[in-house]
Amino acid sequence: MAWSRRTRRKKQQRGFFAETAIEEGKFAQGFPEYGPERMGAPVKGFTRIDDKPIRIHSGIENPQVVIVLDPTLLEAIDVTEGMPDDGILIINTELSPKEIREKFGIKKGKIYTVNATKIALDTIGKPIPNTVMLGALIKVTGVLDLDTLLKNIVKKFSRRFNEKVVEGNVQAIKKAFEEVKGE
Amino acid sequence: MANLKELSQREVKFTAGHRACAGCLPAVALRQVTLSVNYPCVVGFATGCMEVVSTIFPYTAWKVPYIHVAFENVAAVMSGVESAYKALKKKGKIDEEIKIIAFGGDGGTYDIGFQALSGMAERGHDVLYICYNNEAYMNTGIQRSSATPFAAQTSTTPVGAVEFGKKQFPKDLTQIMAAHGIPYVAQASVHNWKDLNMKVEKALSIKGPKFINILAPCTLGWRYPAEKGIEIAKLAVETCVWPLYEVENGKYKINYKPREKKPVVEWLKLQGRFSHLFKPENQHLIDEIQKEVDRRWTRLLELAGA
Amino acid sequence: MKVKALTGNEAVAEAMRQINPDVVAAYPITPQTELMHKFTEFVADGLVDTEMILVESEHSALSATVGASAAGARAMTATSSQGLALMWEILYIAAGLRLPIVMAVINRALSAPINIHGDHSDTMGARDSGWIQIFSENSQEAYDNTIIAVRIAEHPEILLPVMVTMDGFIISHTMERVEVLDDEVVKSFIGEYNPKYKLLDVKNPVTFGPLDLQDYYFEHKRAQAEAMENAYKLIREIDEEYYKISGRKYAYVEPYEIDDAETVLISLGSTAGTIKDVVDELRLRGMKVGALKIRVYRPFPRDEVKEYLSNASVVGVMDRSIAFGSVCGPVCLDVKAVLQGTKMANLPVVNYIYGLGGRDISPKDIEKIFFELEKVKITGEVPNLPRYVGVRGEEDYVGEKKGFKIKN
Amino acid sequence: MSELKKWFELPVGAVIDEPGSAIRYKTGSWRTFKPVLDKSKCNDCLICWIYCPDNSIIVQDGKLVGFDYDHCKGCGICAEVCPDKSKAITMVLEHQ
Repeated sequence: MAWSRRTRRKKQQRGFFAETAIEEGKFAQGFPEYGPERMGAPVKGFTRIDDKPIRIHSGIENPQVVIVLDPTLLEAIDVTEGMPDDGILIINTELSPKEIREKFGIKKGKIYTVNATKIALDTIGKPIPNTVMLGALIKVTGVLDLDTLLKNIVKKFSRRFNEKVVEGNVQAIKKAFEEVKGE
Repeated sequence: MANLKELSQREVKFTAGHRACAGCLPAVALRQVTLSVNYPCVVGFATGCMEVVSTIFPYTAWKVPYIHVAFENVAAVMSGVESAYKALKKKGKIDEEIKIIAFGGDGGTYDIGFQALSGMAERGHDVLYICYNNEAYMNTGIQRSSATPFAAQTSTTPVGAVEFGKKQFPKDLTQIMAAHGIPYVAQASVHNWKDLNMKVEKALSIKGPKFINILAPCTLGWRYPAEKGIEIAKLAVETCVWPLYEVENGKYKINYKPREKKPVVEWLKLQGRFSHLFKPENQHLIDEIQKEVDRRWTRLLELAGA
Repeated sequence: MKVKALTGNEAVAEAMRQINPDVVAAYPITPQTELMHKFTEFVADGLVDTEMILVESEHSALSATVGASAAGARAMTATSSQGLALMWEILYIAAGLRLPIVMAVINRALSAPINIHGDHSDTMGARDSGWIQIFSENSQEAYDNTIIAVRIAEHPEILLPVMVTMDGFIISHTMERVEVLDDEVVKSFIGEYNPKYKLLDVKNPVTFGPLDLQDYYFEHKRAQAEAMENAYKLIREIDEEYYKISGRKYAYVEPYEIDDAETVLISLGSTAGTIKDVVDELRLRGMKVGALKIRVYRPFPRDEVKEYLSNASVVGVMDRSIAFGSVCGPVCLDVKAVLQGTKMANLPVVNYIYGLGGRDISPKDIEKIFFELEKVKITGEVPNLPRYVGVRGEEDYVGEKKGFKIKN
Repeated sequence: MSELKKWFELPVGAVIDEPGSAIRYKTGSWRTFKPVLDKSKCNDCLICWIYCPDNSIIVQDGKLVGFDYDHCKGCGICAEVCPDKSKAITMVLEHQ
């Protein structure tokens, strides 16, 4: 499950992870939580991945992995709600996992952090951490193959963006893959 | 432009055996329009008098392809027919040149069908839309429409102890259609077959959405003897209640300017729906009508730069 | 065959690209919008030959589709909720004129209050309008059903419009694995459309949509009823043909673990998948439960429903809409009607109204339903009114423990 | 009038596949007055023809030859619009 703020491009929030999983031959579901809220509102996106067909079509109440794209959300929302004790929390922040745990009094799960916004600024030139976080997610969970994801990003982004933006995104994901830190 | 001899030799598209009232001028309008269409065509109808009387199963007065779907949507239906025509032509499944024509009464055009008509015009479909305007909902029993004249009696604007008939002047739909900026808009009358024939022929020679508003008196609703309809239609034009004009690519042209503009009372007095106006206490209503007719006519002269 | 990651909306748009309809008319409404975004991209890229009509209302969307279809073109549209409600008048006309239009309906709740999320109120309101209705459990089915629907609609002995539905957001906006057929395979499966009567056949003029009086209307409606009967007979054959090109087998209903099931839960759409997971879970715990998914809702699969319930001891029917003032929800009414007069007439049937306005239905909710049905089986006490699942305050009402008063 | 058909004998979707079949429906019985032509006064201007709602003025090769009494409803427009100088059409009571 991913927490973020609503942007104009709803698609990216659910898209690439589930899409890449499917292209790797897995079964996956990616779906956002929809509301009438406009840009800036906190919003959730969900992904399920499995080796066998996924038949369930209800919301995710007990996410094994929670990603937080905007650290300011931690102040307002208990992002670990429903997460099992051995769940994984990946946060876009300049703080370390230890600092986050102390600052927000998080009791459960394993925390990982990566400064995705900075990476995005350095590589893409814009503070959009969405795709960057995928690098961290892959590293931490090992669910998907990094190369497949990158190939998919290049394929999809090339339609809409110029080469520089595409390459920036690829670099960003690689960087996040390398830089994500655990406890 | 064809003369009557030529027209009389054309194939009839709209036959006898329809069940319109004796002396029905909307039926005359349909005959005149369809005789002017010298192409293969598909016609669509909004629900209304002419739809009902011309296609009572298992009989149809139509010798050309015809469709009726509902009251408010003939413009949308014919948008679909026109798009199908384009698609099938592109695929080489059709090679003839086919004209798409939509018909609606004033209820189906001015009122309930207005949104669909406006949409069709805005999207630029190559359709000729013809409104046969008999100034009320005649099919359902003479209720007022937004085309009904001021002070006219209808079933829903009866004259009573405190009411004098319809309280509003009619919506000027021809002007509204002109404001859509479509290539051709015109007003015609069933009494002037030559003018009407010219307008239909011209409209069909132009690509894109076209709108012609034809005044077609109704013996039942306007309450006059069946044989008098043509004279009444003519008087509507002579009094400038219903000017004949065209707007071609935004340019206004008045097709007929009466040498001597007749007072509106001459038109009113022949129709039972206005009979209450001739009580002395209602003279002011006639004056109001005259004033509005004059205002609209002056405005039209300005638009036409005449 | 290719595997793609597609949302339900994208899957139907993909099917429409392969169908390559002559005319598509549409008006935006959430959650149908993304379907048309995707399809208009295909138009913009020249990947389809379609004449796209971007109309000014859903009423005109269906009207234009009717016009195009009567003209002799293959015509499609898509809508949701209020849009379908606005089409209501033309739904009956499309069916009465026997025009083989295929329309995607992205199920969404009806106002008031306004709500953009998934439930079946919209489609259920149109259930007796003369359209064939096929419900899709997931994106794959939405894709497959759309292609199959073209063949069903255009079958000369059927000639009826078809709605292919999927649950708004739950399917329409969920990206899933979809196996997409090759373009050529779809093309040859659907074939060319060449109706007997078409407006644009100016050499053989016909009149569509005449006025019927007391002497003919009834005969025409009787013929229309027969077309629905034909659909009930023939959909099977078309599904079978589709199986041959796709390897995916579809039927009017889909039974799940039903052979020895004493408790059977009936549902439509996306919930059917969640129920399957719960059935597996409960079976592990030794409960004899099963499920029945209704895929073709109109014509109602009366024989199949009867057949699959013949061994059941208790039945639950899930309705994602309310039939106000009726004795139960629409699906439950149909199920009860087919049991009536058979030896199963006394089979306990409990109606569950759930998920209105997109309210999530979780495996836990479904478990609870199965447990309640077990209780009904044992006690024989059958609630005669619908049970409302997941509504706050409902426990108080059912238990009548606390005095409650409706505030007005 | 044709015999009423059974439901399975009708064309699909209530279409009418016989164009102009209304011609078989006779509206002539609606008449109270009927038009009568004095051909000696008629100059074939065809004004009556263009204003007839029921397509009931029979014209052959540009000449007015009579009325289609099977369909003429007797509205009297033809007599009314017949130019003053000719007045070739008059309306008379149907059974006189």
